[in-house]
Amino acid sequence: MAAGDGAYTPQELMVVCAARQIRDGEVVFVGMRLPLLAFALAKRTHAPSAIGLFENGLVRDTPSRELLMTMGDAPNILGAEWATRTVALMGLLAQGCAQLGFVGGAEVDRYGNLNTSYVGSREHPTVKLPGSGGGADIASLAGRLAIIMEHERRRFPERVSYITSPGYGDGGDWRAQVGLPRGGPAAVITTRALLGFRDDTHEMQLLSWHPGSSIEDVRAHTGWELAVAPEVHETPPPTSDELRIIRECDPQGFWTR
Amino acid sequence: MAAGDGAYTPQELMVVCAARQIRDGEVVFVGMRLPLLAFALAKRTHAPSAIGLFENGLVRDTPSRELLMTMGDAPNILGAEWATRTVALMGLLAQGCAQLGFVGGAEVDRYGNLNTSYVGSREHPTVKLPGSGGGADIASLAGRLAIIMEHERRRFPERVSYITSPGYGDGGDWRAQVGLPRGGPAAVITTRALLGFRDDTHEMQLLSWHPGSSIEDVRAHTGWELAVAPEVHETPPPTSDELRIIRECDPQGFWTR
Amino acid sequence: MSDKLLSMSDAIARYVPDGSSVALGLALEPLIPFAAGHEIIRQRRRNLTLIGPISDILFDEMIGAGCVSRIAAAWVGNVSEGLGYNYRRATEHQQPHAITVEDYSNYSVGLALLAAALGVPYIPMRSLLGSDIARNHPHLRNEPSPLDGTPTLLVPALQPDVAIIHVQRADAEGRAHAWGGLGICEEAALAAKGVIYTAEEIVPAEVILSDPNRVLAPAFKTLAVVHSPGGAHPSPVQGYYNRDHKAYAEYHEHSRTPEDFAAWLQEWVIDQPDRAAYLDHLGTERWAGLALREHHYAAPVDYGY
Amino acid sequence: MSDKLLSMSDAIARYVPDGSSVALGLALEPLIPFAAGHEIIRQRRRNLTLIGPISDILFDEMIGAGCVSRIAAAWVGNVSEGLGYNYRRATEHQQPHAITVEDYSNYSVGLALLAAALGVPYIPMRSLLGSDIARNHPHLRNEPSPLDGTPTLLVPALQPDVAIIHVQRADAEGRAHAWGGLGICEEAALAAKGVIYTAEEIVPAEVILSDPNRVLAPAFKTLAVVHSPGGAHPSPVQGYYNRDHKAYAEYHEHSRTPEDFAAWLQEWVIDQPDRAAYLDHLGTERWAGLALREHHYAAPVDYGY
Repeated sequence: MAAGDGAYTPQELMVVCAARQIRDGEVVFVGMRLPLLAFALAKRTHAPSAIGLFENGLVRDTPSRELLMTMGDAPNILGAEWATRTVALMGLLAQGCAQLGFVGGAEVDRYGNLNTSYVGSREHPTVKLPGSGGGADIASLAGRLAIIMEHERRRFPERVSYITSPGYGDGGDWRAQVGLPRGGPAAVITTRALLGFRDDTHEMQLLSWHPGSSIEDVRAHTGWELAVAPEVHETPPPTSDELRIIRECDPQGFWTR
Repeated sequence: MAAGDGAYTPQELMVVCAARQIRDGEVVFVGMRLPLLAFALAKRTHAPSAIGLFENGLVRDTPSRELLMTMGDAPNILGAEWATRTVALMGLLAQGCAQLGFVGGAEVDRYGNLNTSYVGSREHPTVKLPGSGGGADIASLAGRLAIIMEHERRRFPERVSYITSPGYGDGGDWRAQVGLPRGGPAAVITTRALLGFRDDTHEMQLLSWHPGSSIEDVRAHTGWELAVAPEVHETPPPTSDELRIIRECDPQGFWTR
Repeated sequence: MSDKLLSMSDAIARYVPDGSSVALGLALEPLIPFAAGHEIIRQRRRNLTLIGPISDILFDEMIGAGCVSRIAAAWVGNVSEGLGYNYRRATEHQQPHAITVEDYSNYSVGLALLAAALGVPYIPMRSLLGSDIARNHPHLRNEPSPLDGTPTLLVPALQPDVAIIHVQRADAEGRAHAWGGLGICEEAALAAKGVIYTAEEIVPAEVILSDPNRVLAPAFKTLAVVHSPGGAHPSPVQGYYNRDHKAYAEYHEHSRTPEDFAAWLQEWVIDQPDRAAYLDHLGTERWAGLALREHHYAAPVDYGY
Repeated sequence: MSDKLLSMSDAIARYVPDGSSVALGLALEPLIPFAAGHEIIRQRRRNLTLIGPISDILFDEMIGAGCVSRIAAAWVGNVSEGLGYNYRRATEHQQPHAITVEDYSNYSVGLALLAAALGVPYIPMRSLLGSDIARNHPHLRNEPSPLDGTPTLLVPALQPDVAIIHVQRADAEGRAHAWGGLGICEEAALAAKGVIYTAEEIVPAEVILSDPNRVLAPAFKTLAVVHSPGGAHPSPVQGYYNRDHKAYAEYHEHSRTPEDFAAWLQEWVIDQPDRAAYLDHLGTERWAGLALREHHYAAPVDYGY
């Protein structure tokens, strides 16, 4: 944020927050863009044994040698430890083999439900978004879900108009009621803050505001009366090691500037 | 049967009868032993475009270069046009892609039901047979079924004690009633005769007796009052070309002597 | 064995009639049969149902060209750039006309094709429970499992009329080798009534038969094989060429308005009679820039005995 | 990445406890992990459930040795010779003790493992309808399809505790290449809680990583990798050795009576501390007679970019 030696972009901080979600040895449904950089960062810092899954049917225990525009880019195939059918890969997710998954979204609500399909009504959308891809499967089936979002008020409505990827529905034990076998959002990593969910109600709550933001700023850009965790604090900034690694992975700043 | 130039074994005649079941261009679930030779014979005579399926996941449009003891023998892999998972292969059978399938059995009854599981009761079998393998799937799902049997009275009971591979149940439209999507036995090729099934009742009937046998002989070795088709006749013997090809495929007479 | 080699125009004319359901883009971002899609557009095919997992701009192009009346897919857009403008215009403003959207996720569209491939009526899954994808879908159906009463979502079998699959190499008899990220290619090839392969190379049958484990599907499912070098551009083909990221950015820029898109379509599709002309229009320098920089060969495998 | 290389005795001692459900013989006639099965017998494992499609004498050996309390399989016997005498004695005369038999067909046992691999509760099929396999089965269940009311047979997911898979080559980190006829190896590897690979060769990771499409399953499913050259004898390993047909005939002859079988077991299993000793006992001449006569290499595949 600040200029000088410690300067970093909001995206770089988000990558660091995302990497911190990955525990060593975990099998992680990676996705693209920032989570892909987070996977590379985690592998090179605290989680060297993490394994990455990709919905096109790839398993990697090393990040690709080059920055990717898509998970299907040729450098992501080379060095994969398994290149299989999407259905075989997603079956592992459905079995519960992935402890963590990342997804992005256009809108997220108070209970972590994501909309990547229809802004406005399904019949007469004001914006037709691309849809689920594998996101709804990851949200349904991963052990924990980490959501990556731009923090704007219009992207944080109290209730999304369309649930593409289920979070906690309307809270409480909704997931068990509808039959989802596990999971639910554990973290929402935004351009302003890191958020989590209360254990009981599963309502979103602010865990830490990013340097330059504040509790007030985060709440002002959230479309409901956002709860704040008792232990709320400022997000620790990236270390210089973390920044160095991120910049080695994305030297042009394609995803992080 | 007879000595001299035209001499042949019962197995050789059975191979010829089996080959005649294969129509050109058909996709055939081949199996092992005599049907495998029948497939090779048909390919080299009237059905050059027939395709062979094997339940270990193979598709072949040429017979293997060597005689096989099992479908998994290495010569059966070499030159296969597809070597896949059993489930993917059997899925094609389930879709209805195989016009014909071959199975053998220990017992077959009046309505073409096969037992390859338990002689006597399931709880206290007098003989435990190896079981279905893929036979019950082929009998359930192939377009037509050709059954290969030794013709002995004990192998032709009026009603099998255990239906491993469904034929026509107790006749009529039983297959449709139980939900089988298609198929049913079209031919029973035995050491004594070729038998078929009536279109309406689906009861087995004698179509032709093999040279050296007779209507009486066949009925004497069948465990119920066997019906006889109006057009019943003697089975045409193998031609010298057919015999030559069979003997090229099985020069030691491993399956045919 | 019959020779199934056809020109692209003959293959599309013969096997992709108006009203067909067509699965394509099945490997997700790579091996997208753009050349086939462009021929479908040139032949002015109408009322197609497009089936796929994600679609990286090809569906958007075909929607904008007016070929499509129905989409059964998990994601339609531009993977590296975001939204698909033609998809938006069709769904938001019925331009060039209205389309019906059947939303899937990647897993559920894969399972729908797998169910057809297995010859089973449906597969009961536990993904998407509670989502609006499940609630609004014309085919997905919430049912308790007869085994224990817990909720499941039944994914009915989906059988495309034809799957169009771009591969590295195929033989004239209808067998293909594909490698890299393959997505739901196999499920679609086995599920479809028939398959059209478009291939970088046509090779002797011995090449394909040398490695039967790598064959995608049996030849009796194959309708046609089309020699189409460069036929996946701008998507990548492992071992042949890389993704042309710039082309996706350009498409994004040049499809913002219907007028922009019409000009883009004229330039890149209508005015190019075939893929050779297209690659020529792309230019040798740009094409060379996508070429392999390194070879990485698979370790030898011996099928001998 | 952790090193998962273990000796056969350690792998079996650690990962195949009494009472386990064990899937093996998954490629049907080839790649049968006889060396692993013999080690299980030597370690006097008890109350195992054996899961497989057909089993070409290995299940019969293990039943005769008293390791097995339950069989979930499509076929148990001796493929080139016929019946399995130990299987008959166990089911007909409860010798050496009674076993429970859950009869499947090849398709249904494959679908049961596939359901577990897909994380779905069951797969509804139309095979076996009307059969006594369906009627007598403890798990298969006749239910009308909720889609149209037609009969289906639900095949519930079957998750083995461990799958033991013999392969041509594996690396120490737990990744394997297998080729040839593979039957239900993949379904079992993905369905099982963990996998033990026994391999003709242990190769550097680079060899396996050079061809990710040929890898059977991800390493995080792998419990152990065992170097076991000749470990599939008498079954064949494509590219390594042929089937020893004579061994199946000999086994048939020498398992007719419990006494015959006890002597056979003593000679070929109990008295051989490991596979090297077994092959030594087999004799170099007989082993050499099974060697490859011709190599047939797969056509090159380039993963470069």
